[in-house]
Amino acid sequence: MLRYAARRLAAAVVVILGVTCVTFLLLHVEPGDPARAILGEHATPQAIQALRRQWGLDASLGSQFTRFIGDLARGNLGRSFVDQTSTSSLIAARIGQTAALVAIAAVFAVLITVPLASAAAIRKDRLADHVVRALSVVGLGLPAFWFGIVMIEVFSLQLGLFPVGGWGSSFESHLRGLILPGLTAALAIVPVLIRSLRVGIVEVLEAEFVATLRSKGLGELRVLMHVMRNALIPTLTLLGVNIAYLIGSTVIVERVFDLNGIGSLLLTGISQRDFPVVQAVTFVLAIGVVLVNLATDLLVAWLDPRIRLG
Amino acid sequence: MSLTVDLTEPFVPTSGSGFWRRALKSRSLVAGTIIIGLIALAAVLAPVISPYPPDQQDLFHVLGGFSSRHLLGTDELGRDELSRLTYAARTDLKVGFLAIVFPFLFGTFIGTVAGYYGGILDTITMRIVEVVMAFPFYVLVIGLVFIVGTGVRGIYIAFAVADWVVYARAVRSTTLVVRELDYIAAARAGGLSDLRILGRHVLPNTITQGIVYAMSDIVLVIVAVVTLGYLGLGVQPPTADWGAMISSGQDFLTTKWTLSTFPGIAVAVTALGLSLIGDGLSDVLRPS
Amino acid sequence: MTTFGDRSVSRRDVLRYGAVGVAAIAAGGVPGVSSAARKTLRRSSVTRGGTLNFARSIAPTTLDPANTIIAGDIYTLDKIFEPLYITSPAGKLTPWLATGYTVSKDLKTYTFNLRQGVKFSDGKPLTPADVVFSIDRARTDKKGPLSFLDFAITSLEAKGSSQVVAHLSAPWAPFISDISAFCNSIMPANFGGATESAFFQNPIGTGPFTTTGFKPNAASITLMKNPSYWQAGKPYLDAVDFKFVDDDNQRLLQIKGSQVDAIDLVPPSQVSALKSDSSLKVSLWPSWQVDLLVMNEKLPQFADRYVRRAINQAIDRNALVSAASFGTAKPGGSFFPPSLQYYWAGTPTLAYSVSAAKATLAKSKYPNGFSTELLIDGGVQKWQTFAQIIQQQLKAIGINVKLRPLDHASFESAFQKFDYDMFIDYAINDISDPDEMASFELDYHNGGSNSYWSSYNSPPVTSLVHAAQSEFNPAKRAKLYAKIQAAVAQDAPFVPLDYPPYIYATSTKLNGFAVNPGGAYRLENVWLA
Amino acid sequence: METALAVEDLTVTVARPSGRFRAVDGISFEVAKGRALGLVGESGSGKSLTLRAIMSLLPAAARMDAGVVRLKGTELPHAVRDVRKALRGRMAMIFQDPLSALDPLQPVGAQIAEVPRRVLGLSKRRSWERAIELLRLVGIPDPARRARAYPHQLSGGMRQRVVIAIALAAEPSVLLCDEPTTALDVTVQAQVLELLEDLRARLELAIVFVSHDLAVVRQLCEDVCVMYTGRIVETGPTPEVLAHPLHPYTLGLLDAIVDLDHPVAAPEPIPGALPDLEQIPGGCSFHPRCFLATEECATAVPPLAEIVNAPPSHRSACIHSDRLRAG
Repeated sequence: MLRYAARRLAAAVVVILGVTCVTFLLLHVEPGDPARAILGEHATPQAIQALRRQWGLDASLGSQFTRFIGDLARGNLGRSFVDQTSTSSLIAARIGQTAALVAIAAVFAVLITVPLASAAAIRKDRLADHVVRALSVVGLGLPAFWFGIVMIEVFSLQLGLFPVGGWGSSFESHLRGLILPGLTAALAIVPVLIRSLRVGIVEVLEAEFVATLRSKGLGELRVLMHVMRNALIPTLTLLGVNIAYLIGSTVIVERVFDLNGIGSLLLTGISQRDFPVVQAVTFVLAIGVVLVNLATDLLVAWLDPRIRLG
Repeated sequence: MSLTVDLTEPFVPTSGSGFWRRALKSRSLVAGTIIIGLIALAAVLAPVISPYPPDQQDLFHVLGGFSSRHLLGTDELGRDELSRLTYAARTDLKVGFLAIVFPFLFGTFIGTVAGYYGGILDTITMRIVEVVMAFPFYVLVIGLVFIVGTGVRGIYIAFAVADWVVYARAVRSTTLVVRELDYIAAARAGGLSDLRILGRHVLPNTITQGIVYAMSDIVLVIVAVVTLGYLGLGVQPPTADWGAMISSGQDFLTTKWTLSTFPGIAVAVTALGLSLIGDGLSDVLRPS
Repeated sequence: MTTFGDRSVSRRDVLRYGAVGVAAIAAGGVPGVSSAARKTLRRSSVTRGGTLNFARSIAPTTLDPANTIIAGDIYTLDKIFEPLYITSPAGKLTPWLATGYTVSKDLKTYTFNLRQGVKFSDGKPLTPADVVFSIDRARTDKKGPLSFLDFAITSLEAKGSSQVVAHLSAPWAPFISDISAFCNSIMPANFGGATESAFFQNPIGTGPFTTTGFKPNAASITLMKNPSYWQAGKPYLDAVDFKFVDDDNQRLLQIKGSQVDAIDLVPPSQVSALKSDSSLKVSLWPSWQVDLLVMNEKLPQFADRYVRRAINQAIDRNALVSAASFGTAKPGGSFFPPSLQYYWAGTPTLAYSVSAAKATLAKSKYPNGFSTELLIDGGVQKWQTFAQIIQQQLKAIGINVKLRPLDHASFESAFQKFDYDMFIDYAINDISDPDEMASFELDYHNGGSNSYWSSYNSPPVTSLVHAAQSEFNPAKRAKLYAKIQAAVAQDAPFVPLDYPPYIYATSTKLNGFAVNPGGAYRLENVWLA
Repeated sequence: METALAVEDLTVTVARPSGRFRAVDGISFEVAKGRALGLVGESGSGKSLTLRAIMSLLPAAARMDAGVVRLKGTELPHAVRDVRKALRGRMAMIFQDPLSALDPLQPVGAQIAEVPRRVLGLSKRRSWERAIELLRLVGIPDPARRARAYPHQLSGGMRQRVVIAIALAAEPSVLLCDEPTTALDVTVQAQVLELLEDLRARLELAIVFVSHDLAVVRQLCEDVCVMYTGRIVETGPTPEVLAHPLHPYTLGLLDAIVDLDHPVAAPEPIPGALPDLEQIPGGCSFHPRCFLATEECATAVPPLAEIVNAPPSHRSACIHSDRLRAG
């Protein structure tokens, strides 16, 4: 396990380095440059040059990169052009909402996927299976924001069960306010998860050991417990692989539900052409993905003796 | 795209003899082809079958209901909804297909080469893939569209950068399996050049896997284009596109729900058709 | 010396147009000014306390009255700071921190009597020195976009314990109206000892509400009741929570879902749908607002008068209003809104005609048209609709328009940096005198905005604007403004698109809410049932 | 001799997109206590489905349409749930791939102990002790330590011993073996076979042993049934059948294996391939591949019948068996 963890950690470090380089380049591959983007098309060359100097964009790429890495090492993700505050403080103030949203969405995704995928797998090629598969195909083609709009219409406006948006001020209101967004974000990946997990459970069910369990004379419930434990591993792996997509979807979900997480910070940064904010949020989200992937891999390893002891 | 669909187990597709016989027997493949065929036909013939130009406004007859003049009514600018739907099919199918051309070709090529040669080339490629995959898909696409500019061009560039990694990863794992097959080993032992083996024996096998994935990928691309349209970063007005139609129709959800529902249904049906083709193809190509 | 309590004489025109507006709206079954005003008077059963949740479209970036013209800032800071006069919901100038004034015979010296017993939110009394400090600050700050309003003032002095004297360089007709502008709001002299930036983070004013720890572009801001407010027993509310939601739809959802008690900028398309909701009240308020398509004359194509005229002729404003305002607005003609004093109904505007537009364009340097960009505030549904219509209509004369939607803050900063080809925005006359709008939109050098960032600069028009400023005779002034409107209609620096009302949706629990034609609403009379 | 297991007229159909097809077509056999019966055929001949039908472990697409299974003379019920209950402690099964036959996430001891614990209702401690006893019984050295190992940590042979231990945990009288040695190395195969032989003798087990490998069957089984397209085409005492095959298919199978003791000729494959379920030829289903086939063969399904000049226990479903006898 330790050796596996060390290897996995080393790979994660390499990916984080790559992520850092890509994020840095994000600011520099721009056709034209951020200074022009901020000042507008009719700005004078002098003004642009002055702004470039102010942001250190006139230095060589190498020295800019060194400075970027140095700043990162000190936890400094840059200063917002618009708000003139540090991007790390902007992110820190909002990351809680996004993290809570992702967590709730992941829980919902599992709660929806596992029963549906199990039902489809157990009743393979029967009506339940066809219904679940058809739903997941159609679901794949429906954009997340569409789910969000429909859910606001139904659950908030018609039934009045949940707020139409916003974060609220108490823990209870946070929770209530996150249910619909969490569900929406979850539904964005549920079709994929169902399709994959169904295949996974079918494989487990068709695995010889299930026949062994039955031939042992165990009750069906007991057999199902074994199956579930085995299906948990591909579920977790899948969730880990798709967490990036889930995190990406929260950007849109935050917009639909008027949440002030770092997803909406990203969109604001983009519409205000606030490069440091865009850069910092992209970086933080990518690091988040790497860390979540690492965590799920380690969790799976811990659950699976084949990796843990292998 | 960083959504991972059923790609965990690589399979070695079979092609050649019997493909068409089995293809015709696959109900999902036939159904999917008919659905997409009809939509594509409507898209291609849009200028012929649409009763009105898609951007012709009739400002004195906005939000009109179903009528013989406007079968599906008119939108908030008095434009014919049916005409816009068919023209939007043109836009979205075109953008969907074109956006995956580069990822498909490049990803399949890179995945095949990395899987076939292995070693340092493979390691480096896979690390790059992991780095790209670390960026949440929408974050990467939104960021790239922001950098290169909104509109169709931005979408193409964003997908070119973000989407090839999925093909590369899936095709690589297939290649790892194919590489070990007896006939490939025999071909190598027989002194055939790598180029010839790759071109004649490996690629024909891996490319089918790419095609299968491409079907569900087009769905995801269309959904992404639609989502970008919702964020105002997608296809720019007045070009008709289902995403922009859904998001502008959202303003009239309570008064004229059909405005955002019809394009929504169009996306769902297209998705259904493409998924059926994808499922059918993988059944047909996967040896039983 | 003549004493004026209130210059209600010159308000008659406004009231007439206001009444027309109200009548038109009342015909549509929407509560207008009069019924709301009546409600305010019925005070017997006022409920005190509670927090008003108000979702607004634009977040404030500053609370400094002298350094903004942005709605998000103005409608926040005017709850904290107050001027000597204000404009009532009926459009009347009303004595506020002053109780009245006297004016010298040469019309160049005004003496204001300050209201007794007014205290700042820190409990300190209002003094003449505070008034002198505040207005001096507003008029001498050259960066202040509305400092031109105080152009005529040469000096201010405190007189005794309750009077302030203003000396003008020349007779200045809009003077009291200018004094009522939010930029001339009163704050403690020398910021009460604080630094300027610290003061505007924790502002102290005489208004009904206060706030602490202000941050620009926050998602929300809470205003607390000012316990020292000079109107005894007011405000009724304990607090106001402004939430800033730039997306039209999300704002609508929040009021429909009862998450807030009021929203602003209701899209016209939603008015009829919202009216069917019995828990809501939709109100349309007559405005001194005109929506403009502004063209950047720094660019050669828009410097060409034929191009601007062709664009004016190519845009069918009747169709635009029919499609986009759902019967709430009137099609644009003069750049003055009809409700504004000295609006001239007979202004010779350029009529819609595609063939005439083509003919005009043919005379320009761009006979075959050109490609250009239209900048809009992408969060507002109405602008998106307008933009798409304009895009389509200009295509008919060979002008290809690409839309450039930005979020509100970027949109504002883009056109203020002249980073645009064309943009659509609204212009509101904040005060009762039309001089503000005339100067702001036409006086390139002294209007504070280079003619609404269009760079339109016509010396004859500018001198007419200046003449109107010192003309006290209403009939003569009306003639001057008629000439101005005619000249502008022919020069066509803008396309006045429509004259919309302010549209608010409020919960039925909300009482006493009223908006003045300048777009400002006061909250000390508001209570939640 | 006491009959431990009897199967009569067992029929299994499989659902395909184009309809239901017979994969096992009315087969019957019986096994006595302490004896082993081999079920031989190519993969796809229906032999594994036969075992799974008996255990009621059929995959979702397959269904047992007819047939009676008797355990010591008692007919098993038809409902799946009831069958499983009725089988407890009486019949068990072992599988081809011991790795996939074991739950990868549980230590092997726990997987064995689960049977005494859940099925026999023993205490937790007693169950664990029983698991270790069973591991010792199947010849695993150091059983107390191995009980804590996970399947992937054991060798193939060890795993198959564990699978056998699980099967024996409920003390069954009948053991169904589905190609239990196919996935193993040759040397390990031999050890496992020895173990099975030894257990059969000690525990008086009746064994049904499915294999495509005639050599393995010859070693373990007194009797053999040869299956083709879901039917038994020949049955009889193993030495007799192998020495004097009375069905051309059996002959083909024998020709196809290399006889290491008498390497006289290269193995000769049967021409053609096992037909797909959906395209089983009419009449004797082997006739298109058969060197003896006549027109008559294509008209009717030949019954499994006693053959003149052969022992009565040796029966064949070939109308031309006399020509094999002669030749």
